[in-house]
Formats: sequence, C-alpha cells, structure tokens
Amino acid sequence: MKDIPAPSSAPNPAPDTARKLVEVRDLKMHFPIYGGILRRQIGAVKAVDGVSFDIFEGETLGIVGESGCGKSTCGRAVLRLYEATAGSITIDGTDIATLSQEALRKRRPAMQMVFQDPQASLNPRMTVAGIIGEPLDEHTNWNRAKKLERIYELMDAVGLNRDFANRYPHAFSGGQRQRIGIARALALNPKFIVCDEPIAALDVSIQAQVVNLLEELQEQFGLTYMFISHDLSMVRHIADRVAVMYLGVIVELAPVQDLYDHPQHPYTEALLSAVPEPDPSAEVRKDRIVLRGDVPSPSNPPKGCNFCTRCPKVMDICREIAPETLEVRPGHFAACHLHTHDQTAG
Amino acid sequence: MTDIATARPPRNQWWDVWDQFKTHKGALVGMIVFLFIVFFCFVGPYIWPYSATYIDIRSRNQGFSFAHPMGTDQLGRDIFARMMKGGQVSLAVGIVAMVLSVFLGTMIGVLAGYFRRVDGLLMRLTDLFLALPLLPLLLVMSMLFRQPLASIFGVETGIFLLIVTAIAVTSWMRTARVVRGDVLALKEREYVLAARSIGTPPRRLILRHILPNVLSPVMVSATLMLATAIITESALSFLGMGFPPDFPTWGRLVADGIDYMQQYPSRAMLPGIFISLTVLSVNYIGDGLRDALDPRIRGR
Amino acid sequence: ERGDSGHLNVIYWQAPSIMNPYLSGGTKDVDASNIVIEPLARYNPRGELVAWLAEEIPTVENGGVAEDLMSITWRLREGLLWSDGTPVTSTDVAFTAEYCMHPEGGCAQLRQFNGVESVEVVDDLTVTVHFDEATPVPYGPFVTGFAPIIQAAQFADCLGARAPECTEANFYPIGTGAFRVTDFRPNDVIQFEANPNYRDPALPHFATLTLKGGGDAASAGRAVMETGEMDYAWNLQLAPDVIATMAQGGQGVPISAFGTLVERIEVNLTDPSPDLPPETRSTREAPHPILSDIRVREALSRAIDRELLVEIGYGVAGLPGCNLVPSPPAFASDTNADCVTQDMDRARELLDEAGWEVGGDGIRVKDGQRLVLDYQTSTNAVRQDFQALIQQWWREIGVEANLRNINASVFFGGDPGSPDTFQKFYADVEMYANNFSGTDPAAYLGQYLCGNEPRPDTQWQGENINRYCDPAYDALHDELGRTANTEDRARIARELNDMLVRSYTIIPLVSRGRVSARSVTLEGVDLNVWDSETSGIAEWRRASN
Amino acid sequence: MFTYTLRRLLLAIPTLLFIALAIFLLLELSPGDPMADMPLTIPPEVREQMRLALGLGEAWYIRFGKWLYMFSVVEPSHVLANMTGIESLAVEGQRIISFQSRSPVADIIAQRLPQTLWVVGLSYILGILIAVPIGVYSAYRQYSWFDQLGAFVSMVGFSLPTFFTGPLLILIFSIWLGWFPIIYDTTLVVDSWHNLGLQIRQMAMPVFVLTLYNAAQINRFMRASMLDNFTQDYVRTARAKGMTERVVVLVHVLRNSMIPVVTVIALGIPTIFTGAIITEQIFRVNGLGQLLIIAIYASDLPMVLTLSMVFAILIVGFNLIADLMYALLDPRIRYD
Amino acid sequence: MPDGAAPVLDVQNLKTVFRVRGGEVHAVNSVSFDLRPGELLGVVGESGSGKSVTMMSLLGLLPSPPAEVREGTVMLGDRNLLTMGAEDMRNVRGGEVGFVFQDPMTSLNPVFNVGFQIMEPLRVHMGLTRRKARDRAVELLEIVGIPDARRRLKDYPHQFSGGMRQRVMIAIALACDPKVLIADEPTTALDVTIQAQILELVKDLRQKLGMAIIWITHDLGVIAGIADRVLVMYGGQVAEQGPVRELFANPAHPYTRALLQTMPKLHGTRDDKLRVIEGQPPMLGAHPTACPFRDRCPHAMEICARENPQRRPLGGNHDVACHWDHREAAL
Ligand SMILES: Nc1ncnc2c1ncn2[C@@H]1O[C@H](COP(=O)(O)OP(=O)(O)OP(=O)(O)O)[C@@H](O)[C@H]1O
Ligand SMILES: Nc1ncnc2c1ncn2[C@@H]1O[C@H](COP(=O)(O)OP(=O)(O)OP(=O)(O)O)[C@@H](O)[C@H]1O
Ligand SMILES: [Mg+2]
Ligand SMILES: [Mg+2]
Repeated sequence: MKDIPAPSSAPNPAPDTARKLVEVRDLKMHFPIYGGILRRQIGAVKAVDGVSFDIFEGETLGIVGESGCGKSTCGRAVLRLYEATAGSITIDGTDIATLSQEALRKRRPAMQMVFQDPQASLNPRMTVAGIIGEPLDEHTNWNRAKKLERIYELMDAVGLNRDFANRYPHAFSGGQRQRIGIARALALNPKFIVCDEPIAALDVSIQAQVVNLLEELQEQFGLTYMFISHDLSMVRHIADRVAVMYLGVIVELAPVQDLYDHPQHPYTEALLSAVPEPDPSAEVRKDRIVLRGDVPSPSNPPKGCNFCTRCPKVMDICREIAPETLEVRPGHFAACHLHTHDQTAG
Repeated sequence: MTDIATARPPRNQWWDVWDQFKTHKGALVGMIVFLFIVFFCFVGPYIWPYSATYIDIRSRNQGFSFAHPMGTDQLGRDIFARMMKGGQVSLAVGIVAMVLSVFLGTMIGVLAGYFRRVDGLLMRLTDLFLALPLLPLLLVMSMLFRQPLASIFGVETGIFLLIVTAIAVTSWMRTARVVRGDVLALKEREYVLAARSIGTPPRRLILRHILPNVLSPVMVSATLMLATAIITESALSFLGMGFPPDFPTWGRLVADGIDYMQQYPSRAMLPGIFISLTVLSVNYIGDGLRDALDPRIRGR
Repeated sequence: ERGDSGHLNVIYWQAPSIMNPYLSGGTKDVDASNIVIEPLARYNPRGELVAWLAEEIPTVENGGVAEDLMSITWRLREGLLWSDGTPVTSTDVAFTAEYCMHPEGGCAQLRQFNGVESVEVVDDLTVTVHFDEATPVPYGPFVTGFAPIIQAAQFADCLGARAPECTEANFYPIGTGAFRVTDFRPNDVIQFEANPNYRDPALPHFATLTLKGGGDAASAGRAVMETGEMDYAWNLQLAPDVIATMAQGGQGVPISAFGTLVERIEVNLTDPSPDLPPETRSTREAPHPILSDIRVREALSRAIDRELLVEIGYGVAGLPGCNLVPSPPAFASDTNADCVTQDMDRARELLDEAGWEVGGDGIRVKDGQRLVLDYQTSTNAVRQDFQALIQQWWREIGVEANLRNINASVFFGGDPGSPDTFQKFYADVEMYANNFSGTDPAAYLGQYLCGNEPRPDTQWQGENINRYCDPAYDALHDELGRTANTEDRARIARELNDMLVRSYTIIPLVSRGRVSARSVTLEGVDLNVWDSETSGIAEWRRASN
Repeated sequence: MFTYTLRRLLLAIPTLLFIALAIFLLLELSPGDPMADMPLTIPPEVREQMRLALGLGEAWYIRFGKWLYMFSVVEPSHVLANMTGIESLAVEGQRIISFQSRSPVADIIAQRLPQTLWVVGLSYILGILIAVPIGVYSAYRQYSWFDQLGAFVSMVGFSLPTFFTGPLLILIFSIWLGWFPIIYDTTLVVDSWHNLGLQIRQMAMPVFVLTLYNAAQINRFMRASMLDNFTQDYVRTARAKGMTERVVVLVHVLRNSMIPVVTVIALGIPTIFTGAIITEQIFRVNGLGQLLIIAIYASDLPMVLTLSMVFAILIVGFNLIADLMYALLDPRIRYD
Repeated sequence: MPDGAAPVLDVQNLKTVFRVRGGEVHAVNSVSFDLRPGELLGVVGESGSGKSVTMMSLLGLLPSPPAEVREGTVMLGDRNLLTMGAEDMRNVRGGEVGFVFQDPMTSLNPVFNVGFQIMEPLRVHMGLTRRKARDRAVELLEIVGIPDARRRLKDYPHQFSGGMRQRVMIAIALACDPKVLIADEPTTALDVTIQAQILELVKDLRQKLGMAIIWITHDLGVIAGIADRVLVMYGGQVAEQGPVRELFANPAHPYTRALLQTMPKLHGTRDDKLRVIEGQPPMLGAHPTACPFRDRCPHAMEICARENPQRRPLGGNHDVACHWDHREAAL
C-alpha cells in the first residue's frame, strides 16, 4: 500500500453527526541508519511506511499488530513527538506536521498521550500532584490553589484518592500509576488521546479496571482515542474501528465487528486465529493458522507485499507488486492481491 | 504489580535515601569520620589557642604533649593547628574541585546527551581531553598560570584557583560520559516523552526531568572526585607544583614531613593518615550513596 | 696501584644530563664531566690556584703573564695523553677556546673567556691567550672545572650550531681525567672506568665508578649514611637535624666546606610601587620612600638572629654571615662581626630615630604611611622558614612584612616580560643566595656599579639588583681593576665589601657551605668548594682494613 | 569493523594534531625558561646566546612545524632503522634534540622504556593477577567477611597516596630492616641468578606500591562487574541446566564480567608507559615518568612535547583497542 | 491422561520465604500439587502470586539468601529434591527436569554461541563426546524447528529472534530427555503469532516425547488450549485445582470465576463493561491466617478473615480452597 491515495471516504459509525477529528495521509517515519567511514546515511528503518487513516470525533480507533510493526512510532508521529519523514497529519483542522514549535506547543493541550509502561512514564522524582499538574504549569498561569483544585478534580475523575497527591509514583501499584498517567493526559481537556498499549504492562486483573476507566472517561468527556494494543480481545472490546498493521503499513482497516467476523487479509486471519481462546472446548476444534518464520526487518522489507514472506496464500504477484488498499466491503479496507484479483476479475 | 505501601505516609524521597544509607555500616562510619574531620578543620581553629603560623622558636621539634597534642615542627609551630589549617585547604580544594568538575561534567554530559546536534562535537572534545596526558598537563598548567593568577588574586587564592581549576578541567570527562549515557537512555524514557507531549520546552525538561534522574551517578562520581581531588592536590604539592611551602596543606605537610620520617615519624604519618582517612571515608560514603540512590537496591 | 680499590658509587640527586660543561651550566653536569676532562689549572680545597694540566701557574713574576697584563702564556705538562692514547697538544687548548667562543654555539661558560681576543698556539705545548684589555686576574680561560680542555679531534665537527648534534662526543668525551665514560644514560646513571692513559700510573684508586642520579637529597643521604649503598652523596640540602639523624646510621659521615655563597636580603633602594608608570617603577628615578633611609635598613638587619637562622636552616652547612664576600680568608672583612648578635632594642631605637612611631596595631607609622614591606623570595622550604622567622622578628620591631614566594624558574628565569623576576625587583626586599666563581671577587663586586642596575632600557638585565649607586664605590672598584698585587686587591675588595654591607644595602644572612656525605670507608676525599667537587676523585680510595 | 577502525584512526589524526598544538602552546606560554636553573654566575648575555643556540629565537609556528615534521617523519624513520638494523631507512635531517642533554629525545625515551615497563608493567600485571580472582570471589561471596576485607583493603589501596606509602616502605624495609636497597640500579643486567635476586629485591618496593594501587582499582571493577552479571537471567539458566557452581561462576559469569574489565585494563595500559611519576621519583626508578618530570622542571620543551605526544598517541591507540576488544569479546557488538 | 499412574513429581506443603529488609515475604505458602507422567499441568495466577517462586524452589534455583525453602517435600520419583545433595541436585537439574524461563531475551548467555549452550548439559549429564553432543544439538534444534540447524549452532543468541531464542531455550531444556519440563511463562514476551508457533511446537513435542510438563502462564487462553489440568494460584497458595474442562466449566473459587470473567472475548457478543476484580493483590508479609483473597472477594464472609481456607475436594479431581460454596450460590 505504498503510495496510494487515501481512502476517499473513511468508514463512519455515525455518518451524520461525526466529523473527522484526525486525518492522517501517507504518513512515513523513517529512522536513518548511518554507516561507512564518514557516517553517511546508508539506509533507513522504515518504521512507518505510508499509512493513511481518519479518526472521527468520539470514536476509538484500535491499532493492532505484532511487536515492531510500527504502532508506537505511528502514534508518536501523529502527535509529532517524532518529526515525520513525510505525510500530513491534520488534527482538528490544523496540519500538525508543518506547525512551528511554538504553535505546536499551543496546540498540545488538545492532543495527549497515555503510555505503555506506567512505571517508566512517570518521573520517579516528582509527586503525583507534580506530575498531574505539569501540563497546567506549562499551559496555564493559574495560581496554586486553582491548580490544586484541578488536580484533585482529575484525581477524582480517574479514581485516585486525593490523599495520594503528595506521594511518589513508586508508592503506587501499576493500575494506579496508569491512572496517574491518564489524569495527566486529561489535565488540559484534550480532544484526542493516543493510548499506546496502556494496558500491556498490567496484570490481567488490573487491565479491566483501566479499560473501563478509559471508556468511562470517553463517555464523560467525549474523548477520541487512538488505542494501540496487541491484545486483540481487548481491542475488540474497546475499539469502534480497527486498523491492522504489518511492517509499517496498514493491511486492513474496518469496523470492529466486521473485521473480527470477516477478516479480509490473510494476516488478519492468522492473527485472529493465533489468539488462544479461554475455552477448552472451543480450542480443540479450531484449525489454527500458524504463520511460519518471523517478521522481516523494517530496514529491509521484502519486495512486493510486505507479508509475502509469511503469507499462507502467497501468490507470485505478491512478490513483485505491493497491493493497493481497496474498500472490499463498505467501510472495510484491505491491502491484498487476493482482493485486487477479485476486483479485476469481477 | 505487587505494590505494597498503599498506606505509607507521604514523605520525602531523601528520607528513603537516608534510610537505606543508614543500613550501610561502612557509609555511616565514613560519614561520621568525614563530619568529624570537617569539624576538626573548620571549627577547630576557633577553639584551638595556637595559630598555624605562630612561631615559637623556643619549643621546636617537640613531641606529643598536652599543649601540643601532635607536637611542634622545626620552627616551633603547633602541628595540631597546622593540621587544621592544612585540612581546610585540602578539603576546600577537594570540595571546590569536585563541584567544578562535576558541574562541568554534568553540563557537558547533559548537553551532549540531550541535543543531538552538539553531541558529536562535545564527545570529540571529551575524547580530546581524555587523550591529553593528565599529569604533564596539570604540571604545565600549574607552572603556566601560577604566577599570573597569584599576582591577580594573591598567592593563596591564586594558587587555590589554579589548582582547583586544573584538577577540575582535567577530570570532568568521566562524569560527562556517564551522564551522557544516562541522558541518552533517559531521553527515551516515556516520562520524558510524556513531558514533551505536554509541550514542555527543552530547558525545563532538562531541569525537571533529566537532571534529577542523573543525580545518582553524579553523586557517586562526586564522592569519587572529592577523593581524587584531595589526592591530586597533595601529589601536586609533593611534586612542588602545588601550594608554596609556607602554606600548609596535608599534601605539603606530608612532603615536608618525609625528610623527618626517622626522627619524627608522626610528622608525615599524621597528615598521611588524615588524607587516607578522608579519602577512605568519602569513598565509603560514595558506596553507601550509590546503594541508597539506586532504586533497585533501595527497593520500594 | 691503579684500580685496587674496586668500585665506587657516587650519588647526585640531580642527575647529570650531559658530559660537556660548555653546553650546560648546571653544577651536576660540570661535576660529572670533570671526572673525565680537566682544565689547565684548578683551585684546591683551600682556594689556591694549582697547576693541573699546565706545568705551572703563570704569573707576572715568572713571566707567564705579560707586564701589561694583556696576555698569559700557558705551558702544558709533557707527555700528557688523551684517554684514546693520542697526545694532548696546545691545539686542543686553542680549539677549546674556539669551541666555546663560537658565536652560534651558545656556550654556557662564555664568561670564562671574557675579554679573550685570541688564543695563539706557540708550539706543541705552549699557548698564549691575548686579552683585549689589561686583565689583572687572567685566570679565566682553561682554569677551573668550568673550562676544561676538550679534544680537538673529537669535537672538530661540533662547532657552533652543530654542537648539539654531537651526542656521542657530548656523552662520551675523550679526556685526560682519571676516568672515562663507558655508559652514559642522561638524567639517570653514568658508568666510568679508570683511564688507562692517566698520567699517574698509580691512580686512580678505583677501577670503576658509577654515578647515579635522581631522587631527592634525603634519600641520597640515607643511601650513604644509613644503608651504605652508596659511597658519596653530593650536596645534601637538608635540615640540620635530619642530617644529624642520618649520621647516626654510622655508615657514612657528612662533610662540609665553605665557599662564597651567601644567603642575603637585598634591599630595594628604588620605589617598586605599582602606582608608578612602568618606565620609572623600580628604577633609580624613583628612590624608595622608606628604605632610602639607612636607619631603617640597619634596623631591619639588627632585628635578625643569624645564628638561629643557621641552626634552623643549614646547621653544619651554614655560618652566620655578615659579609658579602665571606672568603677566601684574605678577602673576607672582619669588621662586621657585630651583626651576628640580634639587637632588638637598637633596632627599635633606630626606627624611632628615623621618625617611625609605633601605631595602634604595633606597626610603625610615619606621616600616615605604615611601615609595610613586600618581602619576596623563591619557593623553597628553607627560604619560607626564614621568611616566617624574619617576618616575626620584624613584627616585633614594628615592621610588617608581606611574604611572597615565586617559583624558582620564574624568579631566576630572567624573562623581561615577567613581573616576578628577581631582577625586576617589584618588591621592597628580596632574599636569595649568590656567589662568585673562582677566588677573585672583582667581577662580583663590580655588579654594584652605577649603571649596572636592571632597568627597562636594558631589558631588565643587569646585576646591580639593589640599584645601589655610589661614586666612591665606583672609583674604588676602578682602582681594583688596575691593581695586580694580591694583597692590595684583597684590601680594596674588603673595603668595597664593607661599603655595601655597612650601608645595609645588602643584608647578608648566612654564609652557606656545602654538605656532602662520604662513606666511612672512603678516604682521600677533600671537599672542594672552589672548583668542581669531583676534581680530586683520582685520589679517592677505599680504606684498607 | 574495518570501516569503524579506519574511521577511528582517521579521526585520531586531527585529535592528535590538536593535542600537539595545545601542548605546544601551553609550553610556549609557560613562563619557565630552560636557562632558569643555570647558576646565577652565568651572565645574561651568555644566557641569551644559549637560548638562541637552542633554536628558541624562531617564531613559535616555525618551531612547531619543524617539530611536527621531525616527530612524524624523522624520528619514526630512525626508530625503524634502529629496529631493523637497516641504516638507510633513517631519513636525513635534524632530530628532536633535548635541551638538557642535547641528544635525540627518541634515544633517551628508548633507553628509559625498559625500566618503566619492567617496574610499572610488572606491577600492572601483578595487579591484574591479584585483583581478578579476589574480585571474582568477593562478588561470589558478597557481604562475606572476605568481601568486606577486600573492599577495605582496596579502598585503603587507593586512598593512600604513593608518596606516603613509598617513603614509609623505604623507612621500614630499607633502613630498619635492610632488606631492599633504596636505590634502583638501572644498569643491572639480569644474567645470573644472583643478579635476578638483586633485580627482584630492588623492584620489590616500587612494584608493591604500584601493585597495591592497581589491584585496588581493578578489583573494584571486577567485583562490580561480577555482581552485575550474577543477577542476570542466564546465570539461572546455567544453574537450571545443572552446571556446577564452578562452571557457572568461572565460565558463564566470568566471561561476561571480563568484557568491561578487559576494556578498563586496556585503557589503563597507557599509564604503564606514562610511568608512575611519583613512585619512580621516590624509588629512583629512572623511567619515563621521572624523565617527564625532570624535563618539565628544566623546561625541556622538546622532551616534554615529545613525551606528551607519545603518551597521547598511546592513550588514543589503547582507547581504540579497548573499543575493538569490546567488540571482539562481546558478540552482540559489531561496529561498522 | 493416565489417571492412576504414580506422579513423577509430588510437591507437598512447600513453603518459601524471602528475607527482606524489615521482614519476610511469604511468597509460597503450603503449596501442594502433583504431576503425573505425560501430563501437562497449567499454572495460572496473577503476577506475584508465587508461580515462579514455587517452581524455582523445586529445583533450588532461588538465590539464597534471601530465599529460604522452609517446609515441604518435593518428591521426584522416590527422591526428595529438597534434601538432596548438591551433586545429585545438579544431575536432576537439566538432566531429569528441564526448565524454560520467561524471558528469552536474557535467559541465554550472550557471549557463548548457541551450540555451546545446548551441548553443555549434554556433556555434563549424558557424558557425550563433543562430536556426539554436537550431533544431538543439531537434532534438538531440528526438533524445535530451527531450520539449517547445524550452521546455526555457531550463531550467538543475539542473532536469533525472540521466538527462535525461546525455541533454543526449549531445546536446552529438552536436551537430556527430561522426565519433567517446567516452562515459566515461555510465551508471555512473544507476539501472538509466535506464541501460536511455540504452542504448536509443544503440542507436537508432547506427542513425540511424552514428558510431563508444567506450564506457567497468566493467560487463561493458553491454558485452555494445551493443559490437561490447571492449578490456580493466588497470594502464594493454591486457590483451585482441577482438570481443565471441569475448571473452566465450573470454576469454584471466586478468584477463578472473576478471572474468567474479566477477559474480553474474541468472539461472541461484546460486553458493554468489563468485569473487574477490584482492589489490590495481597501483601505477603507474614504467614497468612486469613484468606488472602478476602479483600477483593465478592462473597467474603466473616470466617474468611479468621481462617485461611483449606483445600477441599469437589470430586472429579477438582479441589478448591474457599469457605464459600459456589454450588450453594448457584442454587
Ligand atoms: N528511535 C528509533 N530509531 C531507530 N529505529 C526505531 C526507533 N524507534 C523505533 N524504531 C524501529 O521502528 C520499528 C517500529 O517500532 P515501534 O516501536 O513503532 O513498534 P511497535 O509496533 O510499537 O512495537 P511494540 O509492540 O514492541 O511496542 C522497530 O523495528 C523499531 O526497531
Ligand atoms: N528476591 C526476592 N525478594 C523478595 N521477594 C521476592 C523475591 N522474588 C520474588 N519475591 C516475591 O515473591 C512473590 C512471588 O513472586 P513470583 O515471581 O513467584 O510471582 P509470579 O507468580 O511468577 O509472577 P509473574 O507472573 O509476574 O512472573 C512476589 O510477591 C514477589 O514480590
Ligand atoms: Mg510500542
Ligand atoms: Mg514469574
């Protein structure tokens, strides 16, 4: 799906009311590799290699894929925590990719991020109040009392006891820490939050707490999420639409029900079948698609379709030409020659 | 995540550090010894009746006595008082040189680690300083700037400044490297990213998120530096490149006392022991601090 | 019997770096090279000139020195051989002069050849040195260890700018001395063996000799007196009680002798105030506001206890000094001995007389000016002890001294750009030691002539450190230059000495001797301060037991 | 790896040039004068003459250029000629001459190298041999009395300045006990058992002092590195495979721990050459360190400059070697 | 599942304590279970419930200090592993019991090649010659599905991907044909597709080699797929134990029930809200005198605070440690 135009119309759960909050077009993020005697650039890790998608106001877009496929990079590039190599990112009508640093700083409150590792994303030497209040320090000139008021408000919102305001992160459990991270993200009333695997580091029994919290907050504040995860079941639970990434590109993007029930891309199929079902009786019956081999290196992706090295349904054409993204069903996009074939044939 | 301590009262980080520090016996003893030495050198002179420079020619070369607990030297000056005075200089040199060197090292390390653009340049600079043969450089520097500085600031201050900067300028590299390494890692930590996503500008980001977290390697190299600075100063004095002979420092006292090693062994031994004791105690403090500042060891 | 004493170990804590005294002024190098190469005449330990390679000492009486004092003729001993077996001739002598006087050679001993116009080879064994003016004491060229004869054949290619390239010759000179070099390691160790062609077949007593360098004076002394590892240690600049303790080791004994070296305080007669413009600061245009008064200078001198200084700083290697020229005995004035006793009352009296009243803090004041002096010296443990002591004595008479010490290499470095050289004398008083080579003080006393003072237009070169200027002194010195008779010379020199000392322009402190140490088993050692310490090494022998 | 090495070598050239210039200018600016320790009896004109004869009359950049040429062309060719015995290899031209001895600096350095290598090198090797096993065992028995004692001794080891321990040892072992000589005889040739005995006796004290210091330092690195590795997962794996403790510690952990230690050791090698200035001075082992300090005192510019430069080259070289060693020992690292 | 056969591994009353600053951590409390030949026992439980510590206590792999195995017996056949001498223990480790650790990235020694690491136990336990050991190593790598095995023996761990490293770890554990294989979360760090590969592999191996396996995980899905029997741990003790279908069908312990409910499903209807287990995991500061789950238990009774429930059989080889009777509630 290199160099293809963006999907003309993105699938929309409620076409009449929602508007596009985020529009990403052909986003590329290449990390240069240097080498040789003079340290010239000799290549690049193509962590994200041309992805396009929209996120509508109030919805949750799930992004799934294997480790290293570029999910985090994509999420960070969307918030311009990385300087994207190419592509445009429009959030709430402004092209983020070209803003000056100062202008970008002004727009930061509208877009926030929740991180994967609740331990690593909190400065161990700041108190909870300090951490949650940091965005306020940066973007408001409120007095202490007002800030504190807001901090307490946020702590209430994420279900943290106000008494904890002066403690340090190490005195909290993982779930609580993640709540602190969420409170920080909420501090400036953002519209859009990128959640980068917010539950991956948490224990199963805690994961549900955090996901529920995110859902509640979405309802309460009308937030829009980009929810990155590799836990397919959890994505199914929380997302409205899901994009499946493989080696820096989106191979399939569809409304959640559609995707899980009728996956159109062989990779999505394999991914879904690989998830173990917590049901002994169901498991025995199922024919699991086991992919052979490992994900190729993003610095040296295979020619043609990125997935051709592991695809169980690989065809000759896949090794030659990268497939285009097509709307195979209404609102359901896939990039696979199986469908190109169908279409040209039919 | 098995996190205990939901009911622990809020308290400062440093209390935890202190708690862990206390459990390190060596460090605790080191701390007490070091404080004692500092007290001896800086408060002692106010209590002790003799001045370090007062010559009582009639009571030359005396042994230990009540009036002169460490005896007197060849001019009848009270060695006890000279030890205090010498300690002041040695400690001051050690501390100031340490602060300077750690400051330089941290600053360069942070800049190099944080700003990719200057990284190459600063690291080449660090390599360059690492490749400079230190002692010759130190000697040449002390020879070179001794007089100009002495004439601007006066002999004592001039040489003090000289030695302190010489030591600092030739010893910041290790700190810089360690700090840079840490900053490179810290920069990728999610809380730094989080701060950036909030829109925190680099200056505040460094001050608020990076610096406090490189504190522990910095503290450790600081204690090591303090020890090396004291030794370097005394080595310089021993080689005749440090403070002038009429200006007592522990290093000078050792150097002067070595000739008398046979008649009055204590004259070289006492300052020698004080130097070792200081260095030793500072090293133990450093050890304890390293443990206490390491969250893995400190535990949560 | 040559070589019957076996092996000799000598230690110099300053290691010799070259065997050619013409390329290095350092005593260590001169001493080392004098084991191998020798002059025509030397001073013996009593300061008398004795013929060495020459047949006899030329004088006016024996006709060796011309009546007009314009030339001197030396005659070599007969049958002298270089250590390589070739004969020593007058060409070698003449070559030596040529070598040192070469304008590009940078000869360190050029002063020995001062005033030499030409060196004429008369015959194989005779040379005549012609001076460009009447020279009453013509014993500079080829006399003393500073100007030994080198072999023309060996150094032929080493003239002028090429001198440093002759490493082989500089390290392994061919000489007439008792030993020859077998192994030379600069700044470390030199090995010698007896010269097979030495003129006295019974000498030297030692077959081989090791001259080790490096370390410090204390451990050198220990190695001789305590562990007995070494036989002879040079110049033990150590505190007296340290030497005394070492001597208890019983393996060796310290030996001492006195030359002309005097530790003194020089008084600045000009104003060193930094407020003055650089052209006049410390020059005769600005007389010193305080020290121009002789009473103040005398008071400073009277307040000093020289015996105590000796006791603390030099012990057996020092004598309380009241003269600028302490020896040889004939030249030493005996009228100033009263300075030895400290007299605080007299000192105070003098200051009172001069109008300096004791102020509130004990420091004297006159016309609102405090009696504060800057007192500088080179960095050196003994000097700093002296400074501290003298500071305390002066304080007792109401004089405050601000002490300053300057790294020796700067202080004596002579760099006209540096404000801290002893010549520039940007201080009120300064302390160091100086001496003269040989036994004749004429040139030394000549330092204090008017016009000889360092000043900006001479790039601060000049030896009249005090900026002393007295026409009477100049006249008397002129007379000295015209006098050849030894007794008259001595009288005039004493007078000159007294003029300087009695005016308290120079305040001598200690007459410094030299202390070395020899093993108890080493005999025949006679410490020579007038010439190089190794000049008698052929006679050194192991005590037979 | 090759390009990496090449790149580092290329980078080293400007670094070294810069160092050379820096040292040269420092020396140039320094107020010391090669004539300063001449007796006062030598008059100023003569001093000036001598100064000119040393080539000090020329502008600094000319002298620097000359020196650079001599250092990078003439001297290496002579060293090469000496080593191979082929005289014709030596490039004609003036060599770097020491102010003090007026002889080629390279020859003196070559002369001094053996004793420095003997004493300092031996103590370095001894230091390693002592420190490594102690470090390993202290780490293995962390907090045991052995470990505590080791930690204390090693801290004492480098908190005692050598100028203090040196004279102390001399006093005890030479003067009171008379076991070892005070003076190091650099001319001693070890050609018999007796001389070997002498050599060992004279080396004993300086080697001891330096060994204590080196061992103290390396021991601490070794211990820390071992401790780091003991907590690694692969150690558990090795135990789970049923390996004996000996194999676990001496094969699995040691091999990993040696990686940083070996580079630290490699980085320390230049100090063998720079010599231990103070120790050499105290025990009169007239090696490179002593040479340097004397040259500094005497303002022997060519000597100081050349020595410093040699040291700088060694440091840069061993830095590179240390990095390459790292890559060799640690399969995870491949520089390119 | 050969029900009647004597267990290969029988753990009774195992108790492991860590001494830490300011007290002790009772990480494993009176854990008992057994493992029959050829059986795959799945162990689940949240993080910190003592799964790893239990298994490592069996083989004495915990660093001591701070760990201390206080009580219990671990019978491997007829020998007690806890009282065994060091030499015998080494023969058990790697010889009779293979161990696969959680993190494939750090569990292999980075500086030795893979061949060396596989051959090590072969040479120690089976006394094979170098050549024989190498052949066997190649064979093992082929068994675990690493292509081009002979060449890859010379490769270092970092040259393998995570999944392949885990295969190497399995190969090492299998090297000496162990009777028991203990796998401590072998797939947690891997992607689902790689996890699927490993799970397939283990299924294959079980069929081929027929060893008994203990498989630790906190993913109930994995357990459901491969285990014969499940052991649920909570707070350092066994909460529930039973055959896999029985346990999934009739979870008896409130914790097990909650655990099954919190997991969102991949198929079927989407729940509006996930069920959560409120509260925090217990602190293991002292020997428990009460039910560790009581604070989070929806069915907590006052007896739960007084008495630590004993395991009671429910029939069908299913037992639970809970005061509350789920069947009552079901009524
Ligand atoms: N700063 C960087 N420099 C170079 N390469 C990078 C950088 N950040 C990420 N990459 C590479 O980009 C690719 C995508 O990384 P990314 O972190 O986006 O993956 P991910 O999908 O988030 O994986 P995970 O699930 O493990 O978090 C990886 O191959 C990674 O190695
Ligand atoms: N070295 C140690 N010192 C103190 N406590 C420890 C130590 N190792 C483990 N523990 C404690 O023992 C308990 C059990 O840990 P264990 O590693 O067995 O958990 P686990 O069930 O394997 O969890 P995970 O799923 O995270 O691997 C935990 O509470 C842990 O804090
Ligand atoms: Mg990621
Ligand atoms: Mg575990």
